[in-house]
Amino acid sequence: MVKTDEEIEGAVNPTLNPFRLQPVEIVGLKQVTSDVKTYTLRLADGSHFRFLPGQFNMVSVIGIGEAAISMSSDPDELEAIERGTWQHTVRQVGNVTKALDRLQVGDRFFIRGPYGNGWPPGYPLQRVGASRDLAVIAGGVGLAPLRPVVCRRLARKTGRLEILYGARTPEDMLFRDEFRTWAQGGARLMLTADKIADGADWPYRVGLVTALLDEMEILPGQGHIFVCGPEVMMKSVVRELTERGWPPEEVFLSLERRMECGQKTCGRCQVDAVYVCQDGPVFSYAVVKELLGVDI
Amino acid sequence: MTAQADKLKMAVFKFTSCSGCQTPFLNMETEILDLADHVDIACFAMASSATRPGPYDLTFVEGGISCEEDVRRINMVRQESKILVGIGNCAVYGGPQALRNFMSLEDLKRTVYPQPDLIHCFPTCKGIADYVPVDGFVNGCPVDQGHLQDYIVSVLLGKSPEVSSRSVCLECKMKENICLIVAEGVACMGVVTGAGCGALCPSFDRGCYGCFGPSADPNLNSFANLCRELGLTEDEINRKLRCIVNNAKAFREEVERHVPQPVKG
Amino acid sequence: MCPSQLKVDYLTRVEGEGGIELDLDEQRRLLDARVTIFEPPRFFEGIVRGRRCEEIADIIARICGLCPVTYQLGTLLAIEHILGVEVSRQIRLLRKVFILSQYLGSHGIHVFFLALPDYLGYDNIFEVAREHRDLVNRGLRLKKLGNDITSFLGAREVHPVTAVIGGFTKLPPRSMLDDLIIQLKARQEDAQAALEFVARLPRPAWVGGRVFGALSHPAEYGLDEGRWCTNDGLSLSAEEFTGYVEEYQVPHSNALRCRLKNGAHYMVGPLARVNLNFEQLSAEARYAAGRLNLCVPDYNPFNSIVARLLEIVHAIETSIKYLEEIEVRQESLSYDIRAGAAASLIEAPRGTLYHHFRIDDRGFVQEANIIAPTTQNLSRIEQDLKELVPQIASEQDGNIARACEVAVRNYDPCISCATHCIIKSETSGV
Amino acid sequence: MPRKVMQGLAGEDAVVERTVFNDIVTGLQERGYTVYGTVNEKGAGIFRPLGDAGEFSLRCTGGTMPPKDLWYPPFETLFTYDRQTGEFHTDIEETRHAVFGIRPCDVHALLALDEVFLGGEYQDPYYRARRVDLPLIVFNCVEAGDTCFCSSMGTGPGLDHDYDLLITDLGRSNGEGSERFLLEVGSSRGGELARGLRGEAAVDEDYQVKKRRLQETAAGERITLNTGDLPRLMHNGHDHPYWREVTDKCFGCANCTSVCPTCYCADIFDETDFSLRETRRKRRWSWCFLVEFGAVHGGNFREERIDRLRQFMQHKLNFSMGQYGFFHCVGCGRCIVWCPANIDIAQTGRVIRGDA
Ligand SMILES: Cc1cc2nc3c(=O)[nH]c(=O)nc-3n(C[C@H](O)[C@H](O)[C@H](O)COP(=O)(O)OP(=O)(O)OC[C@H]3O[C@@H](n4cnc5c(N)ncnc54)[C@H](O)[C@@H]3O)c2cc1C
Ligand code: SF4
Ligand code: SF4
Ligand code: SF4
Repeated sequence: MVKTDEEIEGAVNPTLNPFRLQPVEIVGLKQVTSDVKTYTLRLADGSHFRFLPGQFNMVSVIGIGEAAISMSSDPDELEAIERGTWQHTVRQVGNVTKALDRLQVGDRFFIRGPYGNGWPPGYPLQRVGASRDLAVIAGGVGLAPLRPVVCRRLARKTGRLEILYGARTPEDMLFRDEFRTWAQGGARLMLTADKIADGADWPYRVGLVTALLDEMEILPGQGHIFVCGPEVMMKSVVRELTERGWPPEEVFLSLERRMECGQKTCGRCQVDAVYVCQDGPVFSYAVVKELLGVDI
Repeated sequence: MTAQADKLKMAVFKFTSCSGCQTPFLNMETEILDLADHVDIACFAMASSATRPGPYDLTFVEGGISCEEDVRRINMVRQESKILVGIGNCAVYGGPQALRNFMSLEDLKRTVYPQPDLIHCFPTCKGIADYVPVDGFVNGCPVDQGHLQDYIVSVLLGKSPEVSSRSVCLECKMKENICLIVAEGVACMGVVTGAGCGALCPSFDRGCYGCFGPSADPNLNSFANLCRELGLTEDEINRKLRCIVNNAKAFREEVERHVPQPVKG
Repeated sequence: MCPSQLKVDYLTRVEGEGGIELDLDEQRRLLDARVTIFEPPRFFEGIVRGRRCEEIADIIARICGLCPVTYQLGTLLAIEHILGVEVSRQIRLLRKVFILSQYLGSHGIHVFFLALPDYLGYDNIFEVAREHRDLVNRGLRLKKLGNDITSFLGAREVHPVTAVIGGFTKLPPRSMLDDLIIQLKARQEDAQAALEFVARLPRPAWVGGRVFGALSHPAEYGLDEGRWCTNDGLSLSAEEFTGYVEEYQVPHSNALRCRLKNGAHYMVGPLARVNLNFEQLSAEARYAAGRLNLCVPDYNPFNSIVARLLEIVHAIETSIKYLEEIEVRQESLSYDIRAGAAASLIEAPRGTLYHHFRIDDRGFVQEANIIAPTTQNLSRIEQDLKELVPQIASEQDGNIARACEVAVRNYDPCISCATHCIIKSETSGV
Repeated sequence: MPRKVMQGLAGEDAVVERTVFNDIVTGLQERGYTVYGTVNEKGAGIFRPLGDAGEFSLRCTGGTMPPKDLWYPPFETLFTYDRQTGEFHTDIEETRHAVFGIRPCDVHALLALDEVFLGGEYQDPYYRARRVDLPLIVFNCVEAGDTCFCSSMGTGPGLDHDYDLLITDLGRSNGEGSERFLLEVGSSRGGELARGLRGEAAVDEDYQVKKRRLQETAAGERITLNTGDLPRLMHNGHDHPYWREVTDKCFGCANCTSVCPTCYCADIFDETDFSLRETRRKRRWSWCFLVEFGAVHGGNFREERIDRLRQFMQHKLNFSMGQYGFFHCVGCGRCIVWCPANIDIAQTGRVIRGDA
């Protein structure tokens, strides 16, 4: 714990300021739902931006502030690598996200990152459970950080992939135009909406995402489950998964907390002894259920 | 001043108040000329004879609502304003004159006027949010000039202005003042008062008297107990909570817990 | 009902909410002129009843956001009279500096923001700044100086927090007074230059009221000590004030007004003070007046703006003198509560301000009476309108209205002050 | 025992008199440091820049506010952005502060912050710039303050590492004679400072006296907290009814966290000037007691005051152990002194662990 001056000096590369921002340019924009947009981005200096599925950036609109936003595209997609692009899918809820909403193709903003551990924690995706089955369970905008996983799995075609996705209404679902491709690629897609308009054409379920759990074919012991969504939703999901015999070590959750630095120094995202920004945002349920201050 | 499309069209209106919260606009000294670069002051009766009609992008309202005419005007102002911001104790809570809310209007009229029957006003003075929807507030009695500037800058940039739950205590600590409660046994209201003034009173050796209103989650029950421990009578505690800012919910409710409510019309 | 009515619905560049109504007949002869006040009453005299005498200065300060210092000090002076508190010389001097800082701030606002645009034909200070940036900067600096001193002694410009019975909660160290002196000296030139500019501005020639009232003191320019004198021979102590000055109501308006019991409508404020106390102005101010050929008594209310600048010059010089004298010894404030009643008079920027309180033996206020300067000026203002309008009756309505507004503004009326107890007037429907 | 009296030390441990304090302060100032020390204001110690050591007050223990702002200021600018040109400007200034009279608990607090800002994957260059050149002249505590419990937390009253110079008041020999202080040199920088000072070479007995005085101080601490197994016990006691009892008194004013030498939480925010020419990204202290601290869009993870109060105390007495391997409470007692509601973290710890 004790550091000499020399150690402090030696440990730091003074040219690397972790608060330094990188300018990015919007090369593509897509309205996903009425209040969600996907931004296709490129670093303004042309260099390649590397990240892991499940990681996030601190996105800056200067004068407004910063917000934590996950990468929503597949980091290994060849075309994107060639062009040096990646995507963020953002729901407008507040200052920064609304400021992003005002931007157009060709506009610039800033990022720093990537931050966090990714799915599942500590491992590149292809190494863990590559041959095992995977179920992803998402609520609302929580599908954004899971999309890289879905794309990755479909490209690798290893093991079964089940997607359980719920949103408030069918119109609030992200990536609806990709569902067909996902299904054709071999994913089993199970959808549910909390409520639907009278007389709407909705061949799927109505109700909470937990209602889909009975339809799952992947069984405990056969693979992993990745969950992302509002905390209450994750809470009921893991409760039911546990009842169905899923071991806590095989279920991974992406937690949301307030973040200001992403570097374990601002203290905002601490829960119990972990920092969600760096030790997470992805944790196994085995870890989460022991944490004081998380109601899951 | 001439209107310009890219400028923020701003207005300032006064209701029942002392003008102390408009004065900071005039006290912006050189900044006020900066202000004129981005902001088109379309209506500010105290500063300019040229008043142009709404709609306004940003309207600051000083003063509480205490009569029919106030109600008519605040509705009109609301209609004409995209963003309506109440500034100061009067607009937020009703101001010092809201002390009358806890008294009998008839008694007051008789006390002050030879012909009480000629007076027409409400028995209460209340904040503007009791009458119209409000987009934001700036606290203080008076408001701090810097907060008004921040508000304008935030609106110009397109973000919601900061709302902090800091207490006056934190401003004291940042100034390294010695705590009056701990060191001198003064029943300072800083612990239940929202920050914003820069801990003025404690910096000048007197206990905070709460002019920025209650903090975000004030523990008034504990404050009343603290006062009791420091030897204050119930009446003294009540007068503390019913002074400059008297009609804020948290202060009002704490007093109501202590005393049987006087009957009021 | 009168055949035609000319109205200024909402007076601008004054403090508070008021208007003007002129009734004219077919020949455009003026039948009546009224200053209407639609600010609702705030009952300050009522709401301080039942409160401890220590608490009320903070509440009463909230009568006016432009001159809270004089309200606070006026209250404290009256309470100190009741309790028999003798304040030390250093406190008396600091208080005078405190009051003078309010003059700088309040006059600064009135001269530059409210009045000057009239004399230059603009609507507001921003337009003035385009042509006369230098002058406006001088004005802003003078006002800032006033604000800085107020907040230096009182912690903030509006509703300061340090003035208490017997003195201040905390006294500044001597070294900081020296800093203030430096700041004051640095602004002397601005004050002189602004005075010069304004004194040379064309102003309407006009003879207004001939009765003036102000606190006067043989040894100093009346601020918070002395007797209230008029140029027609009254010389009153604070206690005697209400024996000779009466508040009354007029049929056409419900607002309280004041007049001398002999029936005279009188004027208070800077012009009144300069007229009555010219000899006590600082040497610089008197010298400047001579250089600029200003003579007293001056009956033209349009010259009030010059009187304000003379007071600004005076305030700076006098503050320097007082600050140099103060030694700063920490003193403890202690007093005993006792029952009684007393009045005080203080010269607010806008004129004489009267306070009267009665407290019981536990220090609770039983009775309060406050007469604000604007209350006293109101009938004089209406009188001016009545004399002014016939002379310009042939002009277009807009010009008449504008001229009336300027005439009202000469008095720097402070409607919030007036309405701490003024009754809402009935605006007649047309 | 024979002693070697020296006109000028060569940079070794020695016994000195109070007069050398001034030489040390001057020595630091001559080397370009701004020297901070506790000055007595209204009976409480406040770290202020010292003109000379005469202003320094030995009597106050830790000081009202910790000297934390010297390495972690309450406000700082991370960078400035010119809104017209789109250029960034970062100004990281290496400060040259020295602390004269910092206490062992505060040194431990500094080491805790080192771990936060420099010990992880990201190194904070702003902190580092203030930390690299920071001479610490430490005073061991020979008198416990009313609310000190450093010996419980293992952070005092004596220090045996991370000082440049360490000074222990040895008292007057046999209650008579002049005051004597043991001056220990802990670094080459400290050696430099000690060189040339007047003093006598330290002998065994001096170290014995020091040891005894520190033991007496530790024994004199009125507050104690058994830290054995504390994190686990705190974990288990998360729903203890005592939390409610304390919360009912707590104002949520954050005085406790604002005087804590190890609290490091922050806001990062943008500030734009009135003319809209520049935006400064700033960092400022924040505290888990603020209502908005745990608020995100649509909710607050610490909605209730009890959650916020628990976060503070759990962080100090439990979570920090999991995060960094040691307690972030260094037992300085400041939060106890300055809590207007008389809330006592050590007392809470004792109750939750079952000792009280
Ligand atoms: C690891 C992580 C990944 C995320 N990924 C996405 C994503 O891919 N798409 C998406 O739309 N949203 C995502 N969010 C949520 C997103 O960060 C918030 O909606 C966003 O911060 C709101 O910022 P704002 O300025 O628009 O809102 P405001 O409410 O104006 O925010 C004000 C401040 O509150 C903070 N804040 C508010 N809500 C949150 C929050 N939920 N999390 C952290 N800080 C918050 C911000 O730091 C901001 O400074 C993610 C959050 C986290 C923690
Ligand atoms: S100082 Fe005391 S009252 Fe204030 S937040 Fe801390 S524990 Fe609560
Ligand atoms: S928690 Fe309290 S006693 Fe512990 S280090 Fe912080 S301020 Fe000191
Ligand atoms: S979480 Fe609370 S106790 Fe911990 S460092 Fe942050 S502010 Fe201090």
